[in-house]
Amino acid sequence: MATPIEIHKFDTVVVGAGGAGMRAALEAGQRSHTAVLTKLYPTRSHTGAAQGGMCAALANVEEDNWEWHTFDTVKGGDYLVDQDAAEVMCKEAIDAVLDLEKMGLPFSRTPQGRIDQRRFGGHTRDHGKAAVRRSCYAADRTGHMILQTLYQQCTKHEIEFFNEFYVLDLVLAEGAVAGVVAYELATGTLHVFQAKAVVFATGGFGKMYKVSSNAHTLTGDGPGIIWRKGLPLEDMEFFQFHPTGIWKMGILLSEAARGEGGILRNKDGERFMERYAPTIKDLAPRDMVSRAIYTEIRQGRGCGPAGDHVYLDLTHLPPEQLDAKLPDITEFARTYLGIEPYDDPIPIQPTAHYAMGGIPTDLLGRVLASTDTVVPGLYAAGECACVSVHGANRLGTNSLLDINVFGKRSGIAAAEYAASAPMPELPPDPAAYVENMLTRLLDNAGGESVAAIRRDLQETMDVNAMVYRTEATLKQAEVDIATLKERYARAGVMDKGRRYNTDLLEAVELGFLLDLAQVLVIGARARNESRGGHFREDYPNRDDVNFLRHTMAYRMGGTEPASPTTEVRLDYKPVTMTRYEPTERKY
Amino acid sequence: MAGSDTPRQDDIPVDASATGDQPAGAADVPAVNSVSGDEGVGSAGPDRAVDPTAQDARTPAVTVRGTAAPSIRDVRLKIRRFLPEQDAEPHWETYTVPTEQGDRLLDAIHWVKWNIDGSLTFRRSCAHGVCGSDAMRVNGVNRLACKVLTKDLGDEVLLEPIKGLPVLKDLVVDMEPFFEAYRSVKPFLLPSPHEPTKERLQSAKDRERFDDTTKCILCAACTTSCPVYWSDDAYFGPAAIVNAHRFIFDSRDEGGEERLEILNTKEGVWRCRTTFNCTDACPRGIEVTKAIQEVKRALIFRRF
Amino acid sequence: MPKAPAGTLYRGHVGMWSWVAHRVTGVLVFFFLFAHVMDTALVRVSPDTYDKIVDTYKNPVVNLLEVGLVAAVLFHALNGLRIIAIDFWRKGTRYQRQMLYAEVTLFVILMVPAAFFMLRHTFLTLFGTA
Amino acid sequence: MATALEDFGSPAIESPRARRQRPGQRSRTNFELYSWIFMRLSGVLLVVLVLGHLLIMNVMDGGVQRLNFGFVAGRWSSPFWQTWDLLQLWLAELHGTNGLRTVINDYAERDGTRLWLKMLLYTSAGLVLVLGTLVIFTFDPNIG
Ligand SMILES: Cc1cc2nc3c(=O)[nH]c(=O)nc-3n(C[C@H](O)[C@H](O)[C@H](O)COP(=O)(O)OP(=O)(O)OC[C@H]3O[C@@H](n4cnc5c(N)ncnc54)[C@H](O)[C@@H]3O)c2cc1C
Ligand code: HEM
Ligand code: SF4
Ligand code: F3S
Ligand code: FES
Repeated sequence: MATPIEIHKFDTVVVGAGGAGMRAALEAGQRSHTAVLTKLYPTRSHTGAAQGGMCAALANVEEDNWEWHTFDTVKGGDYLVDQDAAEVMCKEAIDAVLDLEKMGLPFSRTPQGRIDQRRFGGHTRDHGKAAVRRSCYAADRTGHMILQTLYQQCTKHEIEFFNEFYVLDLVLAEGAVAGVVAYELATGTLHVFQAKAVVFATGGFGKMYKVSSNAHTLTGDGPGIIWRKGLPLEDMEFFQFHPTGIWKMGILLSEAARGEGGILRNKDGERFMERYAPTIKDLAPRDMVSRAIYTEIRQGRGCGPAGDHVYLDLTHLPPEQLDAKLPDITEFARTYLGIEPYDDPIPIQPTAHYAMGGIPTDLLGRVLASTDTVVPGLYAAGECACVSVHGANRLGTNSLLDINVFGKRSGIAAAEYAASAPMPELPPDPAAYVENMLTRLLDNAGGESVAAIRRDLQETMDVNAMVYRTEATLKQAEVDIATLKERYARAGVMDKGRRYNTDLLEAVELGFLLDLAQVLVIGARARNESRGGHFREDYPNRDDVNFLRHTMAYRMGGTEPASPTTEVRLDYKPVTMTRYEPTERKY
Repeated sequence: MAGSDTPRQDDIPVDASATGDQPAGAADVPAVNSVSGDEGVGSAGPDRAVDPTAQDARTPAVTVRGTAAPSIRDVRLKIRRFLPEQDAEPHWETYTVPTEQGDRLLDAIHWVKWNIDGSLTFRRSCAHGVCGSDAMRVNGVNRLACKVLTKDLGDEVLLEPIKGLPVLKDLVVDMEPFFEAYRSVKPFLLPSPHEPTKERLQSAKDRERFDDTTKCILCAACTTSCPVYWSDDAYFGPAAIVNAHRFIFDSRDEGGEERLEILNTKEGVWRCRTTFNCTDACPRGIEVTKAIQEVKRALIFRRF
Repeated sequence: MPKAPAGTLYRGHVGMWSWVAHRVTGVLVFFFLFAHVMDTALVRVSPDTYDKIVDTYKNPVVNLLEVGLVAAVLFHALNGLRIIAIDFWRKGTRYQRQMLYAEVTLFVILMVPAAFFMLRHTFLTLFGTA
Repeated sequence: MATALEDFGSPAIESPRARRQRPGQRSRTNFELYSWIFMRLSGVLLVVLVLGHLLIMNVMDGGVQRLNFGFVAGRWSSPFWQTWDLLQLWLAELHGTNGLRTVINDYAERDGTRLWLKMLLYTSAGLVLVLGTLVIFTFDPNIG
């Protein structure tokens, strides 16, 4: 297709305007000529959906320190966490929160006027003695406030945004960054952004699952692009399933609900978490609670006619507390279920929530080309990246922290790199790959429907690669994905227009999801152990001898989007240990 | 708070048919003949609606309301379509969509896109009312498609783009004028130069003062429901004022005076005619008109 | 450029319609005021011209219009007071609907006797026995 | 960013109305504020003046039926009624004019139209005020 192509030149290009992207842009924008490309208006990013809070050992309400926070993070991540990264994050957490306050974030306050803090799953005092109040919050809209505050600051600093620009490819020249290729939704024009440094901050990919707390737009574009470039992805098999999604819909009811005293109950009204985590009960880490819920359901103690969910009970909490601390999630229950949480328990089930894995980076956000080399000029931060501070299971509130700490770090690092590097030459025809991909989808008359393939993908992922996995189910998922990829090769779009062709973009996004689903499933099949969010019924125990290491997946062959011939080669990377030796994870 | 005090969104007019066609270009002084029937004060919003299982407040916990087996019902979506590359003018198109008990309107629209016509275009992301992508006119009033359940709508549902911004394609409008108004009220903290090393203190009461307006998700439902904005887009519009309010009443901010000056102009707060469409439209339940009035009063009394 | 599409009316709630009515009545009354000052100015010209004009007011059709005028002014006045209450009373925005319902009730209560007195003469001359 | 939609030669729906420029921070006056307050103040006074006027003139004692030159002559011989009517005239006319100014600002899209309508409005307001004041003050009950 004779697409008009426009060329732009910037020092730094940030891809994505969620929390991580804007935090990076704020730093990069004040140091270098920076553009932010985002497929959504910045305030539509899914960071805005985060509810519960952002952890930092401020010790505003009770004794706390960053070392305890580090320990909790490492233990919560089932010891797959790179401990140097966790230390950095937990140490810088305090400034990250104070930075946000200085930017104007309206935190909820203590009676003394300081930033208030509350309990959250897995966060404890003195290495697991008791739950600690560590999560800084703004009612149950912490993510919304972070997103808005960062956008406000970007407005103040006149950061240059390119809204509704879909980045679809990364341009590399001689192994280093040369820019990105973006598709402008409003016109259908392709744009090449020539740049010295690129920061990916495109968020997660929870839309490969059906029951998911993720937005429709969370389709893993960043990791998908990286993958197609032949760069590795790390720990993709670790995906977090949040225990309390609204039954069937997946809409999240924050852990803050349990932090405020909410209780999970089975059909007999029993507080079943007492059996699984006697010390911190309902505030155990997410992977444990999700498994506990499914165990209850499987053993016939689920609620409802089909026995396929359990209850989140808030009825014993005073209505004033719900109104003050959890206004949004009580409203979700009212709006989407017609339930009054003052009087009735809310039906919930685990929901696909967070990708622990993603684009491997070092502590500065530099993207790894292999276990020990980096791609010059390429950075990643936020949910699309894997530093790895979350290991096998992310603790609640550590992601909002992650995006702030590593968003900032990567923004600074990228701009500093850009300051010293020369402007790279663009290779000939930099947009050719994207042009081919789009032309194929527009011209394809193969008759396969994108929506149907996506639905089938989500179906198989929910059934075969969710909370409980076995060799057999993962094998099944792998076969299904292979078939879906073949169908995808014949998939076309109905809308042939140029402007606002969201039909076309949904097809492209599905391609990314298929690629990433394959990596996830293959990584999970090879990991014959249970650790954090990855639970294998056929290998129910953690195996530190063979698997205390990060998975690094590389693409072999099949350069086409979601090519059926792509093979995945797995390699492993050691976990960085500094202070803590792996022990059994009990709560 | 969520009980009787806070105004909740009223029910969307259930029947689409009563809405009369408006002559093109007519001044927006609508004839007073299609006032929707239901004006129950503080009515409880969608959750009050027809759900046979929702009647008894003391239902035992095991059969929670709203979780009854899915019921299938056909809904006709009458959508105002406009494909810029094909159509000279917008036209109405009707699609019949099977829906289940808990379906959102957004699910029904997706169903059309995914099963009937992929060219149907709209914005959406979060699907649960927190990102502000999918404001549209539903049976004549602004709503987020992901925050209305089809069971609360009639058998025919009218869908149009929000009013007052240029339509680019189907339900997609140009948001640039909206964000431009937002930017022009300096929507960011202008702190005092003497920053403490730790956090600034703010009493819970001071924090509460501007809580309502921090909830804004910039969905534009309010601004595009405002009769003044329809006829004059130089008016800043309620959303911009809400975001100015959020800082004017923040005890940590020093730029209140500056923002008040900006809003003290011909196109500022004085333009608001207290029609309350914005308050009725806001999906976050923000008392928009109240915020605007507080800004007006602040201008008059210059104390906050 | 294609024409702007024929859309539908915005189905705003009572707040919007009361504003529409306020504006319409305000404009109507303004035009009446213009006419009224003009006709009253005739008293400067000559008593006869004035009386002649005023006499034309004394027929049933104008009498009805007059009721309309009083209704318009009354509604505008009451709603104006409601707007002022919304402006200056802190809880005004929250109770705007209740105030509107009260206003409409008061309007009816006042308009019925007013219309009765104003139309009595017309009734009497048209059908009357007196 | 300006997106060059025109490049594709396909139509976009015309803007719902001509884009207007926001004057920015040009006018640092309190004119709109004072006019807003004036609307409320005059409104409150008008409730008494206009409703009183209507009550007396249109409702009580047969209303318009008893109106004639003599009636008017009788009324304006009293300074009380003179003041009343003068106040009412000025407040109502200024209130109404200011109200109509808003209405014109809302609906007249082109600057030219706006200017013309407002000229017309202010001229008519001037006329009414001058004429009305003249009538009330220079009224001569004896010309008949
Ligand atoms: C419902 C929910 C609740 C949560 N609650 C919490 C919590 O309480 N505490 C906590 O710590 N964490 C929480 N999380 C996790 C956390 O919110 C997210 O992991 C985090 O916000 C991700 O931020 P991000 O900046 O990486 O990505 P996002 O905010 O998702 O932003 C992604 C950005 O990338 C852009 N983008 C994507 N693809 C492209 C492309 N191809 N081209 C251009 N731009 C692109 C998008 O436009 C968007 O701007 C929650 C998550 C969910 C879903
Ligand atoms: C009788 C007592 C009256 C009261 C209490 C009153 C009150 C008000 C108020 C408060 C407003 C401002 C509305 C707003 O800002 O949204 C207003 C507007 C207006 N008034 Fe009056 N008014 C009265 C009489 C009159 C009269 C006699 C006239 C005609 C000359 C008039 C004409 C108007 C007009 C044209 C507007 C503008 C309407 C608009 O912008 O929508 N009013 N009135
Ligand atoms: S005030 Fe409400 S309606 Fe207006 S933009 Fe904000 S959230 Fe949307
Ligand atoms: S709709 Fe408009 S007129 Fe005022 S009350 Fe809201 S801004
Ligand atoms: S899709 Fe996010 S608000 Fe509706």
